[in-house]
Amino acid sequence: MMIEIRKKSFNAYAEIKYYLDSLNIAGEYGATSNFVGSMRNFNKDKKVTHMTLEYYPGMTEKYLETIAKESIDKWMLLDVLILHRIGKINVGEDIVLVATWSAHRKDAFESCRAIMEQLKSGAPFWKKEETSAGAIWVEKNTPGY
Amino acid sequence: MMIEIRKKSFNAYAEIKYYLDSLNIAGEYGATSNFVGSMRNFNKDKKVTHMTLEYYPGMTEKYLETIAKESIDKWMLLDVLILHRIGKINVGEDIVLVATWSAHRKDAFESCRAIMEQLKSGAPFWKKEETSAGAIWVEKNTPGY
Amino acid sequence: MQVSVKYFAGIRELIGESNSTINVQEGTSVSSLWRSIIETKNVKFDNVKMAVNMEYVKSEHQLKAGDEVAFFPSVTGG
Amino acid sequence: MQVSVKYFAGIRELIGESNSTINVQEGTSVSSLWRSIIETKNVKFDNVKMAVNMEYVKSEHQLKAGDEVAFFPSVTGG
Repeated sequence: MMIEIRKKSFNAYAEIKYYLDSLNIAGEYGATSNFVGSMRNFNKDKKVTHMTLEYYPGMTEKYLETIAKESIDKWMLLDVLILHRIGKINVGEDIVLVATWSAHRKDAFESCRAIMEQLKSGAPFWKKEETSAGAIWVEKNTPGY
Repeated sequence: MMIEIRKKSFNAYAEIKYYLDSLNIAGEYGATSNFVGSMRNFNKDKKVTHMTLEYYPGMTEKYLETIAKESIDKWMLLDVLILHRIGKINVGEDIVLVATWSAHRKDAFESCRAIMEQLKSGAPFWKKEETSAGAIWVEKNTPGY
Repeated sequence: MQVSVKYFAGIRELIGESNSTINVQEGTSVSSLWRSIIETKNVKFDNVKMAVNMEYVKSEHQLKAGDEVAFFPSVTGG
Repeated sequence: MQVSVKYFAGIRELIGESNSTINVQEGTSVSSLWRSIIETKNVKFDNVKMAVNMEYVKSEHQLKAGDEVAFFPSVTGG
């Protein structure tokens, strides 16, 4: 299990590959589900140029660790990776990556999605977008189920 | 949209990255959902060493194209990638990769899962496993919802 | 009239060939073609899947001259 | 007794500082601390989230000496 808050930009696929290679679980997992959240150039019809992501050092990591551990127990996962950007983020860059490894696809799919929903609804991160209408704090994440 | 049946082994993450780089949609998508199916070293308690995947040239591609196109319409996807191995596959190798790109996570998650379920239930592929109990055709895929 | 027939996976092994050209009567259904094949070969297979011209069809689907007919077991990809 | 208080995002900007140490009475609830803060600063913020020692708490949660209290808006990560 790895939880990381990253200040520098990352490529989601290089990160998953690198982490998976370190695990040595080939042959044990049959299903991997990944979600990658990336920065769009618009939000509710406003043009966005970049944004700044703030977090709560200590609580954010703790919160993510809790949801990862609970998912491992609930879905019998072999492993979980959560990686989240902070700081200045440009359009097109990856913001979040969640990967879950399991024997079966149902567990992989469901756990990956549940982790994302919990992250969106509770993990202490805040986005301030630089838009054509000035800098504004994003108000609320919408539930994705 | 890309549908490919591949005889040689592939690394799922290198493939997604390579395909995504060719798309030029950075800033348009906010959500990517990927599923990777990989070969396990056991199936129903039998040890598996490798397997052979047979397909129906022509019909398999046609079937996958249809489910990909229907998904693009249904979930308003920006793009879809489906890559599937055939031939001899060793333990730990990737068998299938599905990637969907969308503005929002609900669409990405749901479409990726739906494509996998349709692929599992209808795409003309057949697995023959080499197990400790001899070579046997896998009988049936179990629904994963 | 003639149709071309393909067999896959366990059914290919059961029939002992991967394809053949078969003479059928006008209006023959895909399932009656299957019954005549397994009677001729004296074999048995439960839960066969049928496709005509690369589309799944129901057992009562009527064949036309030149059709490509396929018989195969439940699929197990992914 | 003393508690340390942290503010994040829009609330940090509203309050004008990111953290402070505040004296509160024994048994003060986290929401009454918040009310006294916004009254002192003469500001208003709907739907504040509250955490004590890095765990979400309900508004009636009672503070203890040395607690780390955090006030922040709805989260918007991912």
